[in-house]
Amino acid sequence: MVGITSEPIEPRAIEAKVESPEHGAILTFSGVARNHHQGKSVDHLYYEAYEPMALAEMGKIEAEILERWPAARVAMVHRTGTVAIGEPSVVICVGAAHRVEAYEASRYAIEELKARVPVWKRETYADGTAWIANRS
Amino acid sequence: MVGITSEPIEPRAIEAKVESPEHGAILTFSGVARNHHQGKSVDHLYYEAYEPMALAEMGKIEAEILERWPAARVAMVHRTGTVAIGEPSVVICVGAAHRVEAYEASRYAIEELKARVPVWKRETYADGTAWIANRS
Amino acid sequence: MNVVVRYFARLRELKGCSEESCTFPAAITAAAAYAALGLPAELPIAFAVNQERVSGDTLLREGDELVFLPPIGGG
Amino acid sequence: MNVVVRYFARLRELKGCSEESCTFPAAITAAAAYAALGLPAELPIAFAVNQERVSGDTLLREGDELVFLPPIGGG
Repeated sequence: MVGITSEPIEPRAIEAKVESPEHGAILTFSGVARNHHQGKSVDHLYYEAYEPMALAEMGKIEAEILERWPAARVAMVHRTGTVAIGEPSVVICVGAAHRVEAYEASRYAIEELKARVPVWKRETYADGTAWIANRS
Repeated sequence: MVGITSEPIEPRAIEAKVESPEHGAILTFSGVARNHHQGKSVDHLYYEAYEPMALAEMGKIEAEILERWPAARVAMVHRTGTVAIGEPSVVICVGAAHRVEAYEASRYAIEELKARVPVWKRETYADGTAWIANRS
Repeated sequence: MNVVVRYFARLRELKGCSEESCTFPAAITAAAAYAALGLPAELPIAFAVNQERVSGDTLLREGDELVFLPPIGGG
Repeated sequence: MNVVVRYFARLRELKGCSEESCTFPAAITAAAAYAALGLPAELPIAFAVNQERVSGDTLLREGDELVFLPPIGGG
Protein backbone atom coordinates (compact mmCIF):
# COMPACT_ATOMS: atom_id res chain seq x y z
CA MET A 1 0.00 0.00 0.00
CA VAL A 2 1.35 3.43 -0.91
CA GLY A 3 -0.12 6.85 -0.31
CA ILE A 4 0.40 10.58 -0.29
CA THR A 5 -1.52 12.76 2.13
CA SER A 6 -1.66 16.36 3.24
CA GLU A 7 -2.95 15.27 6.66
CA PRO A 8 -0.75 14.25 9.64
CA ILE A 9 0.33 10.62 9.25
CA GLU A 10 -0.77 8.16 11.93
CA PRO A 11 1.95 5.47 12.06
CA ARG A 12 -0.43 3.03 13.79
CA ALA A 13 -2.85 3.26 10.86
CA ILE A 14 -0.02 2.49 8.43
CA GLU A 15 1.13 -0.47 10.55
CA ALA A 16 -2.40 -1.86 10.43
CA LYS A 17 -1.95 -2.24 6.65
CA VAL A 18 0.86 -4.77 7.07
CA GLU A 19 -0.51 -6.78 9.98
CA SER A 20 -0.56 -10.55 9.61
CA PRO A 21 -0.48 -13.46 12.06
CA GLU A 22 2.43 -14.81 9.97
CA HIS A 23 4.64 -11.88 10.89
CA GLY A 24 7.22 -12.05 13.65
CA ALA A 25 8.60 -8.56 13.09
CA ILE A 26 7.13 -5.17 12.31
CA LEU A 27 9.47 -2.29 11.61
CA THR A 28 8.16 1.24 11.39
CA PHE A 29 10.39 3.98 10.05
CA SER A 30 9.26 7.56 10.55
CA GLY A 31 11.18 10.36 8.91
CA VAL A 32 10.41 13.33 11.12
CA ALA A 33 10.88 17.05 10.65
CA ARG A 34 14.06 18.03 12.46
CA ASN A 35 14.70 21.42 14.04
CA HIS A 36 18.20 21.76 12.55
CA HIS A 37 20.01 21.23 9.25
CA GLN A 38 23.71 21.85 8.70
CA GLY A 39 23.91 24.12 11.71
CA LYS A 40 20.84 26.18 10.82
CA SER A 41 17.75 26.25 12.97
CA VAL A 42 14.69 25.05 11.04
CA ASP A 43 11.25 26.44 11.83
CA HIS A 44 9.15 24.05 9.74
CA LEU A 45 9.19 22.04 6.53
CA TYR A 46 7.08 22.08 3.40
CA TYR A 47 6.82 19.11 1.04
CA GLU A 48 5.56 19.11 -2.52
CA ALA A 49 4.98 16.01 -4.67
CA TYR A 50 4.38 15.29 -8.32
CA GLU A 51 1.61 13.07 -7.07
CA PRO A 52 0.71 10.65 -9.87
CA MET A 53 4.35 9.93 -10.63
CA ALA A 54 5.30 9.75 -6.93
CA LEU A 55 2.54 7.21 -6.30
CA ALA A 56 3.59 5.19 -9.35
CA GLU A 57 7.23 5.19 -8.22
CA MET A 58 6.29 4.19 -4.66
CA GLY A 59 4.19 1.39 -6.16
CA LYS A 60 7.23 0.18 -8.11
CA ILE A 61 9.34 0.18 -4.95
CA GLU A 62 6.64 -1.83 -3.17
CA ALA A 63 6.58 -4.34 -6.05
CA GLU A 64 10.38 -4.65 -5.94
CA ILE A 65 10.21 -5.38 -2.21
CA LEU A 66 7.56 -8.06 -2.68
CA GLU A 67 9.76 -9.64 -5.33
CA ARG A 68 12.94 -9.58 -3.23
CA TRP A 69 11.30 -10.47 0.11
CA PRO A 70 8.17 -12.39 -0.94
CA ALA A 71 6.87 -12.93 2.60
CA ALA A 72 7.12 -9.25 3.52
CA ARG A 73 4.42 -6.65 3.31
CA VAL A 74 5.06 -2.95 3.06
CA ALA A 75 3.02 0.23 3.43
CA MET A 76 4.46 3.68 2.86
CA VAL A 77 2.90 7.11 3.04
CA HIS A 78 4.48 10.47 2.31
CA ARG A 79 3.07 13.71 3.55
CA THR A 80 2.79 16.97 1.58
CA GLY A 81 2.27 20.56 2.62
CA THR A 82 3.51 22.14 5.83
CA VAL A 83 5.03 19.75 8.37
CA ALA A 84 5.77 20.97 11.90
CA ILE A 85 8.97 19.99 13.74
CA GLY A 86 8.57 16.53 15.28
CA GLU A 87 5.85 15.42 12.85
CA PRO A 88 6.51 12.59 10.39
CA SER A 89 6.96 13.48 6.73
CA VAL A 90 7.15 9.84 5.71
CA VAL A 91 6.21 6.57 7.40
CA ILE A 92 7.26 3.17 6.08
CA CYS A 93 5.98 0.00 7.77
CA VAL A 94 7.27 -3.45 6.95
CA GLY A 95 5.89 -6.69 8.33
CA ALA A 96 7.85 -9.90 7.84
CA ALA A 97 8.23 -13.36 9.32
CA HIS A 98 11.74 -12.57 10.58
CA ARG A 99 13.51 -9.43 11.66
CA VAL A 100 16.36 -9.59 9.15
CA GLU A 101 13.99 -9.30 6.19
CA ALA A 102 12.11 -6.51 7.97
CA TYR A 103 15.28 -4.43 8.45
CA GLU A 104 16.51 -5.07 4.90
CA ALA A 105 13.19 -4.31 3.24
CA SER A 106 12.63 -1.19 5.36
CA ARG A 107 16.05 0.18 4.53
CA TYR A 108 15.56 -0.60 0.83
CA ALA A 109 12.23 1.25 0.86
CA ILE A 110 13.55 4.47 2.40
CA GLU A 111 16.75 4.55 0.33
CA GLU A 112 14.86 4.02 -2.93
CA LEU A 113 12.16 6.50 -1.92
CA LYS A 114 14.76 9.17 -1.24
CA ALA A 115 16.50 8.48 -4.55
CA ARG A 116 13.54 8.06 -6.90
CA VAL A 117 10.21 9.42 -5.68
CA PRO A 118 9.51 12.94 -7.00
CA VAL A 119 8.95 14.82 -3.76
CA TRP A 120 10.63 18.09 -2.82
CA LYS A 121 11.41 19.59 0.57
CA ARG A 122 11.65 23.26 1.50
CA GLU A 123 13.09 24.30 4.85
CA THR A 124 12.02 27.55 6.47
CA TYR A 125 14.52 29.37 8.69
CA ALA A 126 14.24 32.61 10.63
CA ASP A 127 15.78 34.38 7.62
CA GLY A 128 14.42 32.62 4.56
CA THR A 129 13.82 29.30 2.85
CA ALA A 130 15.75 26.71 0.85
CA TRP A 131 14.90 23.65 -1.23
CA ILE A 132 16.93 20.75 0.11
CA ALA A 133 18.05 17.92 -2.15
CA ASN A 134 18.81 14.45 -0.84
CA ARG A 135 22.44 13.49 -1.00
CA SER A 136 22.85 10.83 -3.65
CA MET B 1 14.52 3.82 29.12
CA VAL B 2 14.06 0.09 29.62
CA GLY B 3 11.14 -1.87 31.02
CA ILE B 4 9.48 -5.21 31.53
CA THR B 5 5.72 -5.44 31.68
CA SER B 6 3.02 -8.08 31.87
CA GLU B 7 0.57 -5.72 30.16
CA PRO B 8 0.18 -5.31 26.37
CA ILE B 9 2.87 -2.96 25.02
CA GLU B 10 1.74 0.26 23.39
CA PRO B 11 4.40 1.12 20.78
CA ARG B 12 3.26 4.76 20.69
CA ALA B 13 3.93 5.12 24.41
CA ILE B 14 7.44 3.74 23.93
CA GLU B 15 8.10 6.08 21.01
CA ALA B 16 7.08 9.01 23.19
CA LYS B 17 10.10 8.21 25.39
CA VAL B 18 12.56 8.96 22.56
CA GLU B 19 10.90 12.00 21.03
CA SER B 20 13.06 15.04 20.44
CA PRO B 21 12.91 17.98 18.02
CA GLU B 22 16.54 17.11 17.14
CA HIS B 23 15.52 13.76 15.67
CA GLY B 24 15.05 13.22 11.95
CA ALA B 25 14.33 9.51 12.21
CA ILE B 26 12.38 7.29 14.55
CA LEU B 27 12.57 3.55 14.09
CA THR B 28 10.23 1.25 15.98
CA PHE B 29 10.89 -2.46 16.00
CA SER B 30 8.13 -4.72 17.27
CA GLY B 31 8.79 -8.41 17.73
CA VAL B 32 5.35 -9.93 17.44
CA ALA B 33 4.00 -13.35 18.32
CA ARG B 34 3.89 -15.39 15.10
CA ASN B 35 1.40 -18.16 14.39
CA HIS B 36 4.05 -20.57 13.09
CA HIS B 37 7.52 -21.84 13.99
CA GLN B 38 9.49 -24.39 11.97
CA GLY B 39 6.35 -25.67 10.29
CA LYS B 40 4.32 -25.98 13.48
CA SER B 41 1.21 -23.96 14.16
CA VAL B 42 1.59 -21.83 17.29
CA ASP B 43 -1.44 -21.03 19.44
CA HIS B 44 0.15 -18.48 21.76
CA LEU B 45 3.42 -17.58 23.48
CA TYR B 46 4.45 -17.25 27.08
CA TYR B 47 7.48 -15.23 28.20
CA GLU B 48 9.27 -15.42 31.51
CA ALA B 49 12.06 -13.07 32.66
CA TYR B 50 14.63 -13.00 35.41
CA GLU B 51 13.49 -9.46 35.94
CA PRO B 52 16.19 -7.64 37.92
CA MET B 53 18.95 -9.11 35.76
CA ALA B 54 16.99 -8.58 32.53
CA LEU B 55 16.44 -4.92 33.39
CA ALA B 56 20.11 -4.50 34.29
CA GLU B 57 21.20 -6.11 31.01
CA MET B 58 18.79 -3.96 28.98
CA GLY B 59 20.18 -0.93 30.80
CA LYS B 60 23.70 -1.95 29.77
CA ILE B 61 22.62 -2.28 26.14
CA GLU B 62 21.05 1.17 26.31
CA ALA B 63 24.28 2.60 27.74
CA GLU B 64 26.32 0.93 24.98
CA ILE B 65 24.05 2.49 22.37
CA LEU B 66 24.38 5.96 23.90
CA GLU B 67 28.14 5.52 23.83
CA ARG B 68 28.30 4.31 20.21
CA TRP B 69 25.63 6.67 18.85
CA PRO B 70 25.73 9.62 21.27
CA ALA B 71 22.91 11.55 19.60
CA ALA B 72 20.53 8.60 19.64
CA ARG B 73 17.94 7.79 22.26
CA VAL B 74 16.53 4.35 22.84
CA ALA B 75 13.59 2.87 24.74
CA MET B 76 12.95 -0.85 24.95
CA VAL B 77 10.26 -2.83 26.70
CA HIS B 78 9.84 -6.60 26.91
CA ARG B 79 6.60 -8.26 27.80
CA THR B 80 6.14 -11.26 30.09
CA GLY B 81 3.31 -13.71 30.57
CA THR B 82 0.93 -14.91 27.88
CA VAL B 83 1.19 -13.12 24.53
CA ALA B 84 -1.48 -13.67 21.87
CA ILE B 85 -0.59 -14.10 18.19
CA GLY B 86 -0.08 -10.67 16.60
CA GLU B 87 0.76 -8.92 19.86
CA PRO B 88 4.25 -7.50 20.45
CA SER B 89 6.53 -9.32 22.88
CA VAL B 90 9.20 -6.65 22.58
CA VAL B 91 9.25 -3.07 21.31
CA ILE B 92 12.43 -1.11 20.69
CA CYS B 93 12.25 2.55 19.67
CA VAL B 94 15.25 4.56 18.54
CA GLY B 95 15.27 8.25 17.79
CA ALA B 96 18.26 9.78 16.01
CA ALA B 97 19.21 12.77 13.94
CA HIS B 98 19.76 10.62 10.85
CA ARG B 99 18.29 7.35 9.61
CA VAL B 100 21.57 5.45 9.34
CA GLU B 101 22.22 5.74 13.09
CA ALA B 102 18.61 4.81 13.80
CA TYR B 103 18.84 1.58 11.78
CA GLU B 104 22.23 0.66 13.22
CA ALA B 105 21.28 1.34 16.83
CA SER B 106 17.93 -0.45 16.49
CA ARG B 107 19.54 -3.53 15.02
CA TYR B 108 22.23 -3.49 17.72
CA ALA B 109 19.57 -3.30 20.42
CA ILE B 110 17.52 -6.28 19.21
CA GLU B 111 20.55 -8.48 18.45
CA GLU B 112 22.08 -7.83 21.87
CA LEU B 113 18.75 -8.25 23.61
CA LYS B 114 18.23 -11.64 21.98
CA ALA B 115 21.75 -12.73 22.90
CA ARG B 116 22.07 -11.41 26.44
CA VAL B 117 18.82 -10.54 28.22
CA PRO B 118 17.56 -13.41 30.42
CA VAL B 119 14.07 -13.91 29.02
CA TRP B 120 12.60 -17.26 28.00
CA LYS B 121 9.91 -18.09 25.47
CA ARG B 122 7.51 -21.02 25.53
CA GLU B 123 5.41 -21.83 22.49
CA THR B 124 2.07 -23.59 22.87
CA TYR B 125 0.89 -25.86 20.04
CA ALA B 126 -2.26 -27.94 19.67
CA ASP B 127 -0.31 -30.90 21.09
CA GLY B 128 2.01 -29.48 23.72
CA THR B 129 4.57 -26.80 24.52
CA ALA B 130 8.29 -26.13 23.96
CA TRP B 131 10.84 -23.65 25.27
CA ILE B 132 12.46 -21.98 22.26
CA ALA B 133 16.04 -20.75 22.38
CA ASN B 134 17.32 -17.97 20.16
CA ARG B 135 19.79 -19.10 17.56
CA SER B 136 23.19 -17.75 18.48
CA MET C 1 2.73 21.60 -31.02
CA ASN C 2 1.06 21.97 -27.62
CA VAL C 3 2.61 20.52 -24.48
CA VAL C 4 1.48 20.84 -20.87
CA VAL C 5 4.42 21.78 -18.66
CA ARG C 6 4.25 21.37 -14.89
CA TYR C 7 6.59 23.04 -12.44
CA PHE C 8 7.56 21.92 -8.98
CA ALA C 9 9.59 23.22 -6.07
CA ARG C 10 12.16 25.84 -7.02
CA LEU C 11 10.99 25.93 -10.65
CA ARG C 12 7.40 26.54 -9.55
CA GLU C 13 8.54 29.43 -7.38
CA LEU C 14 10.68 30.85 -10.20
CA LYS C 15 7.86 30.64 -12.75
CA GLY C 16 5.18 31.72 -10.30
CA CYS C 17 2.87 29.00 -11.64
CA SER C 18 2.55 25.25 -11.31
CA GLU C 19 1.35 24.45 -14.81
CA GLU C 20 1.13 26.05 -18.23
CA SER C 21 0.26 25.09 -21.76
CA CYS C 22 3.18 25.80 -24.10
CA THR C 23 3.47 25.86 -27.86
CA PHE C 24 6.77 24.56 -29.23
CA PRO C 25 8.06 23.97 -32.74
CA ALA C 26 7.83 20.34 -33.87
CA ALA C 27 10.74 17.97 -33.13
CA ILE C 28 11.83 19.73 -29.96
CA THR C 29 13.51 17.71 -27.20
CA ALA C 30 12.74 17.89 -23.49
CA ALA C 31 16.08 19.58 -22.81
CA ALA C 32 15.56 22.09 -25.62
CA ALA C 33 12.12 22.92 -24.23
CA TYR C 34 13.75 23.62 -20.85
CA ALA C 35 16.21 26.01 -22.47
CA ALA C 36 13.49 27.62 -24.61
CA LEU C 37 11.51 28.42 -21.46
CA GLY C 38 14.51 30.31 -20.05
CA LEU C 39 14.85 28.09 -16.99
CA PRO C 40 18.11 28.13 -14.98
CA ALA C 41 20.84 26.26 -16.82
CA GLU C 42 22.80 25.55 -13.62
CA LEU C 43 20.07 23.46 -11.98
CA PRO C 44 20.76 19.72 -12.44
CA ILE C 45 17.46 18.75 -13.95
CA ALA C 46 15.82 15.45 -14.85
CA PHE C 47 12.88 15.02 -17.21
CA ALA C 48 9.59 13.19 -17.10
CA VAL C 49 7.16 12.85 -19.98
CA ASN C 50 3.71 11.49 -19.21
CA GLN C 51 4.98 10.49 -15.74
CA GLU C 52 7.91 8.43 -16.96
CA ARG C 53 11.51 9.47 -16.52
CA VAL C 54 13.12 10.18 -19.89
CA SER C 55 16.46 11.51 -21.07
CA GLY C 56 16.79 15.13 -22.11
CA ASP C 57 17.08 14.23 -25.80
CA THR C 58 13.61 12.69 -25.90
CA LEU C 59 11.44 14.25 -28.59
CA LEU C 60 8.17 15.74 -27.39
CA ARG C 61 4.82 15.00 -29.03
CA GLU C 62 1.56 16.88 -29.25
CA GLY C 63 -0.37 16.63 -25.97
CA ASP C 64 2.55 15.40 -23.86
CA GLU C 65 2.79 16.28 -20.17
CA LEU C 66 6.34 17.48 -19.60
CA VAL C 67 7.75 17.81 -16.10
CA PHE C 68 11.17 19.13 -15.14
CA LEU C 69 12.39 17.38 -12.00
CA PRO C 70 14.71 19.42 -9.78
CA PRO C 71 16.89 17.35 -7.39
CA ILE C 72 14.41 15.54 -5.16
CA GLY C 73 14.22 15.83 -1.40
CA GLY C 74 11.57 13.40 -0.22
CA GLY C 75 11.74 11.32 2.92
CA MET D 1 26.14 -22.69 53.61
CA ASN D 2 22.76 -21.32 52.51
CA VAL D 3 22.13 -20.17 48.95
CA VAL D 4 18.91 -19.02 47.33
CA VAL D 5 18.41 -20.78 44.00
CA ARG D 6 15.95 -19.47 41.42
CA TYR D 7 14.60 -21.50 38.54
CA PHE D 8 13.29 -20.26 35.23
CA ALA D 9 11.66 -21.71 32.14
CA ARG D 10 12.29 -25.43 31.64
CA LEU D 11 14.13 -25.73 34.96
CA ARG D 12 11.24 -24.12 36.83
CA GLU D 13 8.84 -26.57 35.22
CA LEU D 14 11.15 -29.53 36.03
CA LYS D 15 11.56 -28.49 39.65
CA GLY D 16 7.97 -27.42 40.06
CA CYS D 17 9.08 -24.31 41.95
CA SER D 18 10.62 -20.97 41.06
CA GLU D 19 12.82 -20.51 44.11
CA GLU D 20 14.24 -22.51 46.99
CA SER D 21 16.71 -22.11 49.79
CA CYS D 22 19.46 -24.74 49.53
CA THR D 23 22.14 -25.81 51.94
CA PHE D 24 25.45 -26.76 50.30
CA PRO D 25 28.83 -27.78 51.69
CA ALA D 26 31.35 -24.92 51.78
CA ALA D 27 33.57 -24.28 48.71
CA ILE D 28 31.04 -25.55 46.19
CA THR D 29 31.04 -24.10 42.67
CA ALA D 30 27.99 -22.98 40.69
CA ALA D 31 28.38 -25.95 38.32
CA ALA D 32 28.75 -28.39 41.19
CA ALA D 33 25.59 -26.99 42.80
CA TYR D 34 23.75 -27.59 39.52
CA ALA D 35 24.90 -31.22 39.51
CA ALA D 36 24.15 -31.64 43.23
CA LEU D 37 20.56 -30.55 42.60
CA GLY D 38 20.14 -33.33 40.03
CA LEU D 39 19.36 -30.96 37.18
CA PRO D 40 19.63 -32.20 33.57
CA ALA D 41 23.25 -32.49 32.50
CA GLU D 42 22.43 -32.18 28.79
CA LEU D 43 20.98 -28.66 29.05
CA PRO D 44 23.57 -26.05 28.02
CA ILE D 45 23.40 -23.90 31.10
CA ALA D 46 24.88 -20.54 32.08
CA PHE D 47 25.23 -19.24 35.61
CA ALA D 48 24.40 -15.99 37.36
CA VAL D 49 25.32 -15.15 40.94
CA ASN D 50 23.72 -12.09 42.46
CA GLN D 51 22.49 -11.08 38.99
CA GLU D 52 25.90 -11.18 37.32
CA ARG D 53 26.90 -13.80 34.79
CA VAL D 54 29.68 -15.98 36.16
CA SER D 55 31.52 -19.07 34.97
CA GLY D 56 30.55 -22.49 36.32
CA ASP D 57 33.69 -22.75 38.44
CA THR D 58 32.77 -19.71 40.53
CA LEU D 59 32.71 -20.52 44.24
CA LEU D 60 29.44 -19.77 46.01
CA ARG D 61 29.24 -17.84 49.27
CA GLU D 62 26.75 -17.76 52.10
CA GLY D 63 23.64 -15.79 51.11
CA ASP D 64 24.31 -15.78 47.36
CA GLU D 65 21.46 -15.77 44.88
CA LEU D 66 22.25 -18.45 42.32
CA VAL D 67 20.40 -18.64 39.02
CA PHE D 68 20.80 -21.25 36.31
CA LEU D 69 20.18 -19.70 32.92
CA PRO D 70 18.81 -22.06 30.27
CA PRO D 71 19.34 -20.92 26.66
CA ILE D 72 17.46 -17.62 26.40
CA GLY D 73 14.63 -16.89 24.02
CA GLY D 74 13.73 -13.25 24.46
CA GLY D 75 12.73 -10.89 21.69
